[in-house]
Amino acid sequence: MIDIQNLDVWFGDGHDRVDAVRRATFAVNAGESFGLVGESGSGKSTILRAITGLAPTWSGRIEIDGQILHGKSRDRTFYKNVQMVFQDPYASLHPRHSVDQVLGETLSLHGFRDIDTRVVKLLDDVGLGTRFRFRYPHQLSGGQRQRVAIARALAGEPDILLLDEPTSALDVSVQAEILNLLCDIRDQRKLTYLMVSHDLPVVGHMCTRLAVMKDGEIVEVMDVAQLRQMKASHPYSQSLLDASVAQ
Amino acid sequence: MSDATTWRAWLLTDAPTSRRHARLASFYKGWLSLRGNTMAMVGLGILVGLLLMALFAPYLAPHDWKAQDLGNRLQPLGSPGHVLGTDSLGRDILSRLIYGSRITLYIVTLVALIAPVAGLLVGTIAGYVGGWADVVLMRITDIFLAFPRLVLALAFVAALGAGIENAVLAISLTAWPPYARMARAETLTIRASDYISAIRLQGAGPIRIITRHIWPLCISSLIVRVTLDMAGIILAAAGLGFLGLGAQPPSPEWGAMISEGRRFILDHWWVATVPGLAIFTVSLAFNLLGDGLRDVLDPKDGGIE
Amino acid sequence: FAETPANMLVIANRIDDITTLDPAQSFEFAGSDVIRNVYGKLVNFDPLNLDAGYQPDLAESWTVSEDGKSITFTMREGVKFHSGNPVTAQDAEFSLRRAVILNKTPSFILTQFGFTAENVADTIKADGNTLTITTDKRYATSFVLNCLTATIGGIVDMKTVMEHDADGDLGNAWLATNTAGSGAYSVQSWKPNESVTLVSNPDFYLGAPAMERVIVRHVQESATQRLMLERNDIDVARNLNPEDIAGVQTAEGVKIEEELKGRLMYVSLNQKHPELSKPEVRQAIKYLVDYAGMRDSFLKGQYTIHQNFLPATYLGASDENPFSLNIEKAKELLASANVGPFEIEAGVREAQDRIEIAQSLQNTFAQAGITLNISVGTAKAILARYRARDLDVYIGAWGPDYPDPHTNAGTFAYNPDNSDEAGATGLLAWRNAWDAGGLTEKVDAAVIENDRDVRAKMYLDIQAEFREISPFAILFQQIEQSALRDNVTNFSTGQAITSASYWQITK
Amino acid sequence: MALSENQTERRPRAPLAPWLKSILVTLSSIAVTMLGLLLITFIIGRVMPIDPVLSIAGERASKEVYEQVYYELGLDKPVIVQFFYYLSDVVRGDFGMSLLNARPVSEDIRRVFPATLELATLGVIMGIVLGVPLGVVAAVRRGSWIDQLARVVALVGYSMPIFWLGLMGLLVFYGILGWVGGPGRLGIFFEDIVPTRTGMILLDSALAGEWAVFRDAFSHIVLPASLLGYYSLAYISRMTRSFMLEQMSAEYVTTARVKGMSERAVIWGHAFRNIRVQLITVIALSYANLLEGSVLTEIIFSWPGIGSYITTALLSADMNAVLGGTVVVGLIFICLNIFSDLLYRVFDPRAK
Amino acid sequence: MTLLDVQNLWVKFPTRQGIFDAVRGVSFTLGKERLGIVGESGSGKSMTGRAILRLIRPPGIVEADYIRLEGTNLLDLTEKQMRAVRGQRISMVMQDPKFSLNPVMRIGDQIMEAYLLHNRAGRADARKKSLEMLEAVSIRDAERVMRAYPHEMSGGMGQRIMIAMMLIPDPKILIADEPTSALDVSVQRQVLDIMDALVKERGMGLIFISHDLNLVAEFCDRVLIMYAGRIVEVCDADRLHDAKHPYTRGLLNSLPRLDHPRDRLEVLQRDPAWSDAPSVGTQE
Ligand SMILES: Nc1ncnc2c1ncn2[C@@H]1O[C@H](COP(=O)(O)OP(=O)(O)OP(=O)(O)O)[C@@H](O)[C@H]1O
Ligand SMILES: Nc1ncnc2c1ncn2[C@@H]1O[C@H](COP(=O)(O)OP(=O)(O)OP(=O)(O)O)[C@@H](O)[C@H]1O
Ligand SMILES: [Mg+2]
Ligand SMILES: [Mg+2]
Repeated sequence: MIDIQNLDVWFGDGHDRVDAVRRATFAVNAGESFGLVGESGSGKSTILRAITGLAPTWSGRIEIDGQILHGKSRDRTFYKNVQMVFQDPYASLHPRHSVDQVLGETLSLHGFRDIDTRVVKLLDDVGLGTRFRFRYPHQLSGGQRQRVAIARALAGEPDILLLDEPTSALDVSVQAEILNLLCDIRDQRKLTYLMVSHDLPVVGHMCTRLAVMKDGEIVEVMDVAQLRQMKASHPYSQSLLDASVAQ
Repeated sequence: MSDATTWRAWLLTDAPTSRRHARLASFYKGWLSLRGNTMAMVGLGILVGLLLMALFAPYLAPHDWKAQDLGNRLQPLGSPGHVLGTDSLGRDILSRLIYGSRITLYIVTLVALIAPVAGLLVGTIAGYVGGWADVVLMRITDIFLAFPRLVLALAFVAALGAGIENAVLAISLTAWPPYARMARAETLTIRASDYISAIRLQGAGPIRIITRHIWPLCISSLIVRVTLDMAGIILAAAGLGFLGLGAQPPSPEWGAMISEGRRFILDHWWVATVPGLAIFTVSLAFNLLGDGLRDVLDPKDGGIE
Repeated sequence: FAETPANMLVIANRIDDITTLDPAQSFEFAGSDVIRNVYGKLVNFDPLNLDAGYQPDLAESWTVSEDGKSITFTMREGVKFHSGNPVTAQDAEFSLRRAVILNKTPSFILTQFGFTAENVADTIKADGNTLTITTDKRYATSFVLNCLTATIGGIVDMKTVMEHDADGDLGNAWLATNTAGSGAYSVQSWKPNESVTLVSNPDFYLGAPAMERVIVRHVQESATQRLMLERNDIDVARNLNPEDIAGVQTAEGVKIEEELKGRLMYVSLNQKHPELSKPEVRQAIKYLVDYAGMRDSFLKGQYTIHQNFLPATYLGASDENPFSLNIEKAKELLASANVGPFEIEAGVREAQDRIEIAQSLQNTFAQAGITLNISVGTAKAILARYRARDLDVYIGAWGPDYPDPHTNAGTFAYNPDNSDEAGATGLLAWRNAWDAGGLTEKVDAAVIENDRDVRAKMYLDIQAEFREISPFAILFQQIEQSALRDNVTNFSTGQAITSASYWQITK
Repeated sequence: MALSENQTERRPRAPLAPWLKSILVTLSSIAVTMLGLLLITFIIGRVMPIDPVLSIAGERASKEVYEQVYYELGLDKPVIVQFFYYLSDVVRGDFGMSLLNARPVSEDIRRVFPATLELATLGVIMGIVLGVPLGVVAAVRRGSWIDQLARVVALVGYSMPIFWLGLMGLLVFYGILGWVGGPGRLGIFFEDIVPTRTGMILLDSALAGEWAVFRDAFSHIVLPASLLGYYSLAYISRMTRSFMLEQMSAEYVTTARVKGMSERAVIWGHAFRNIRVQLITVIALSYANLLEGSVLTEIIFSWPGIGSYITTALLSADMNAVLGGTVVVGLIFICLNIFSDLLYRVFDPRAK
Repeated sequence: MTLLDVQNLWVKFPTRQGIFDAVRGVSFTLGKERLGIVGESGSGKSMTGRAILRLIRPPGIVEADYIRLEGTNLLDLTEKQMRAVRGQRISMVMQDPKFSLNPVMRIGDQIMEAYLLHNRAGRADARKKSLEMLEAVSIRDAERVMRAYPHEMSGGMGQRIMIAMMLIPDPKILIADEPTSALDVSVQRQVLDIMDALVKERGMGLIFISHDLNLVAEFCDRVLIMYAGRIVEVCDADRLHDAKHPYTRGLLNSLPRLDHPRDRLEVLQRDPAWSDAPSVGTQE
């Protein structure tokens, strides 16, 4: 489903150049949930942004659902196929658009006609209900906002969801709700997840395989069994594991 | 429970039931916080008064605003029949003031419709598109900013001929660059935000993003700025009038009235002072309202949470 | 804040119109004031007795040839330029030739006598102590001599000027900011829009002036001038408006002096406009002016009603002022021409008094069904339209160029070719597309008439006809009201015929 | 105009030879801006219905004289050619001759600009000295009577026609009270006593040690400068207030309080430090606006400054003078911009 | 022995909808121990901390029967006396180091300032002290850090600098408001270790605010659990996992765990009765 090979992403050029991702290679199968972990600034988000065309410059090979991507432009089928949920629910909703506007606009961009019924259904799907339909972001809690963001991502009925630390800005109690929601819709819609997080237990809960990143490089790809057994082959991954479990 | 309280509750709900409800509720909350600001309400009151005055000018004005009476010129304040006295041609100052409010409103509205919109357009395009468009547009903005303002306005008026419309155009021409800069700076921060990335991921094009997503966010700070600049605008028109290039006689434009009256300022001070005070009051009102609106609209100051 | 020093005169005036100090080029009021005090002329006026007409100045005497075409001037002996060079006939010859050759704007004052760059070698000739000028035909001697009293007649110091000749410009560039004359003063400094400082010439042939320094300060606002005068910071305020005059009159130690000036305020009607070209309409409009109302209100003290193109005090000036506000009569006239309500545009420059005149006209015109739309613009912009025959109505002022009746006759009532191609932009009749209704020949005849009384009569006749048929409604003649500290005596701004002079002033 | 918004535009740039690159970028942007400025001024000069020939030849010029001047001015050449002539002159520092007073424009500007500079500098100093503390206090005591007072004071400055204030000030302080010198830069007595070095009389007289002249010059400048000062005070205090409000709610201010600092130290030692940068931009802008010349103030006070110079020139179609003045004003504007940028780099460690 | 004794603390904010109580009648005491305060976002943890230092600005209102610091009621002190308390006797590490350091001042100056405010000492002395303090919080290149500006520091370093700055006047009590939540797991550890060492060495009282139950359980001696401005439960840290209150239990269970894989996470079911119940007092 997602096949990434030798991906380099950098910002700026010449002496300004920051190599955010170097020679990243991994693949995600259809229906699988794949995690990307690593410390802050290791380039996790950047990989997602490169896939979606939000990163300015990259090289290597990105293949999504058999399609090879080029440059920054993506076509309509890509947007229908691949959607992203952002890290910070407070920043990912337009402060002056109501929930209804957000979802309605997205639906019309994807060419749907029966917008009203779909908005209602989407809200139901993410467990919000129509009570929230006409609220503005400032009238929503963090968890509710994240649900709206997920509903927006689901509007185009994508196959692949890119999740950029979807719960790191949320409370533990709300985190559980969102993670459950994500599991539910994955099962309902047969989605493929590529999920970024720095929280190993969360990745362990959600994913089947994961890649550990450090300084822009993938140091190790392992599966969740290895994770639970705390058996990492790379010393960095091991230290990461130790730190999370020590609590 | 009385009707009023239910209305209030309906408007203050955090679970609106329809689009209209949501919009009304958010307006109402803004209104409430504006209402809490006494100074802003004073400003608003003055402006509403101005509006009413302009609307009902024919009923309010005690005299014909252009009726001359050379034998009865330069009457002092409080003279019989002419509460605010008469001007150099013996016209009733109060009546002229009342009719002049129409022109003042006209100037203010027109400039407010042109300059910020032009600035918004240039600024958001420059900010969002970036690259060459940005460089070119910002250079143009810089040029207009660095240009002596009065020269630009005078040249423009001189080229098109004196008159209120041209004065307004000229003022707008000099007023847009700051708005463009502001809109651009704001666009730059908005552009990088997640919600813009999100809508781009839905396949939205640049025009849609600029008009539907960026403009609504720039507009609030723009409105605040415009109301704060209103005083400047009225005074700029007055300044052009002072140089004889604003409204054409016998139009009772307040700036023109001051410049007519300034010849008598030492002996018949009210002729220039009365319209001066009118300008002062109105610009003060705009300023007060602008300050209040800032509190309501500017998210940074924590108006709307 | 003490008074100004006893040997110093400080004048507040608007001097932003000075563009050059070269007498061959200067053509503005403030510039003429300066040049009058710096340069001697062949003939000139006595500021203490202006009514006497031109008097010998650098020329001691003159004779007119029999055919009336040549005038020979004998130069005064012993007069020196500020440089110390003696004033000679050669200097006079050089100065007049120079003015003709340079051909700057005011040159028509000389070239109307047939002088050209090619013929000056013959027509303007010095011989020893005398200078002879020869005109192309016979003109009234008074006309020629009056023209020589104009600014352009200033005699410059040839030697000094030619030392500063640049690329054959006859010192034009240098003289623009420097002076080389023989008058009572020389210019010490001229800071544009700020001040002109004159210092006295102790060797002035009429005696050293009492005022050793004269400073003319540019002060734009009337109110400001008034405050300065009241605070004793200046001796003379020249641009006070009627209200400030009225206000300052009561101030201690201030007096007001009035002089009739040559400047006329007029309204002209473009004859290209179909309605305005009708004689009845032209006549009606002359009855639609509230002459007395304006004079007694916002123009109070600064203008007097005057309805003829020759300013009072000029040869042949008429004091007939037959028109007054008469709406009924105007309506009758309009009705008799079958003219219904119509709309016209008036151009006026951005000066308060003119705008007020325009508004008063607007008011009275409206009572007879004529809508007057006022376009205010900068002087240059309005003039450009006027010169292009593009305005329906022009409300403006006209001042004579030299103290001879021909100066105004030759522009108001003179238009040999009324076609657009003629481009006679210098003629007011042409600017209003008026063919002058046969007055052109009469003006031509008057200018060569040598009998003073006959000539005067001729001008009176021309004006009588002009009043009735012309598209010009002459409204007012200016009175200059200067406010002075009361210790200033003998102040003169030159009345209608010349400019201000300072050498006779005492304090 | 709040340039505070510009922060985002000034993200630190290249670590690679950053000074070289930024100098190049700055220079080229100045050049482009200047060129645009010249071009527009030039176009304005051409499209205006004010006829430069008329201003030289005068109203009564005959057709021949008119045409002669027309050719002398090179107006028969194509506009592009005229522009390039002009450009090459300007590059050589030659703004041409003023059509109106027959002097080199550069000489005129050397005369009028110091007058404006003197006035604007004094004005802006007054504006800063009073406006900044006023703004800070208003922000700190937000909503108190002192805030309201500061607001009204500032808004009166914002909205009062400057010529009205000017004439009234003149009437009261000069006409009635006689506390200050009248219009003009110097009393008649003191004219031409000190040699012109900088063109700023206060400075010149101080340099020459002529304290009587200095006092007189000061008595003349104090009223117009206060007027301009009041105007910039209004703007500066409003901006200071809003900058301070933003800073006072920042976390680091609480941190400073946690340390046990006194309120005054918190305000001036911490919060104020953070608004210096924004304030500099505002002050520079306000200064630039004053340097543009306040035409009306200059007219009322007979102050021979660049504002009234340009305006007079414009009204009489003296295009060389207008162009020259505009270029100078534009250059100053740009220089101040760069200067405030530089200070920005000095004061804000994040900008490196 | 009791360092701090808070009785019936209320923090109120007037809003358009009426008075909003951010903290409602909280009472607790603090000895020379590590006291954890946990709760979900918005439960009033930070406000409690700030209220103790009287840092709530108008229009916010602080009410309490008393807030006693070693016997003196802080509410009775003048603002001037309060300044002597702040920093010197009670210090607070703010939630987010990124915004809590003055961006345009050198770090050294900011730390030295904290020292000089409460000690009559020369700059050289203050400098020496600051360097020591930086080293105490395991900053390696202390000299360089002194000269640096906050934006040149990583989040972890910033947090450590904050701690150093707040400890330099040697306070009796340190309030640490989520000192580690902005940090990476690996850095988090280091910071905790440092604080732990300092508390032990200096005998300070520590109020540790966090929303991470597991972390608090491990690190603190005693834990207050806050919900909607109230303390719903108090327990010893090592017995946290036996906590009875459904809210506490819910928080504990909602966490995914590497060692206990589950299909679904438990979701907290909020009971309105929780927020109406009175605060659990801790008078000893
Ligand atoms: N627009 C940009 N310009 C320059 N550098 C950037 C830009 N965006 C990101 N970077 C750099 O790229 C690197 C990787 O950033 P990225 O956001 O992918 O990290 P991350 O692993 O998602 O971290 P976090 O957990 O903090 O979200 C970082 O060093 C960052 O500084
Ligand atoms: N100025 C204020 N006006 C009104 N309400 C406020 C104000 N400041 C804080 N609050 C409210 O007080 C409550 C407690 O806030 P507090 O910052 O103590 O939460 P917290 O427990 O620290 O949360 P977090 O974990 O997010 O830091 C919140 O509901 C907040 O919305
Ligand atoms: Mg990230
Ligand atoms: Mg908190």
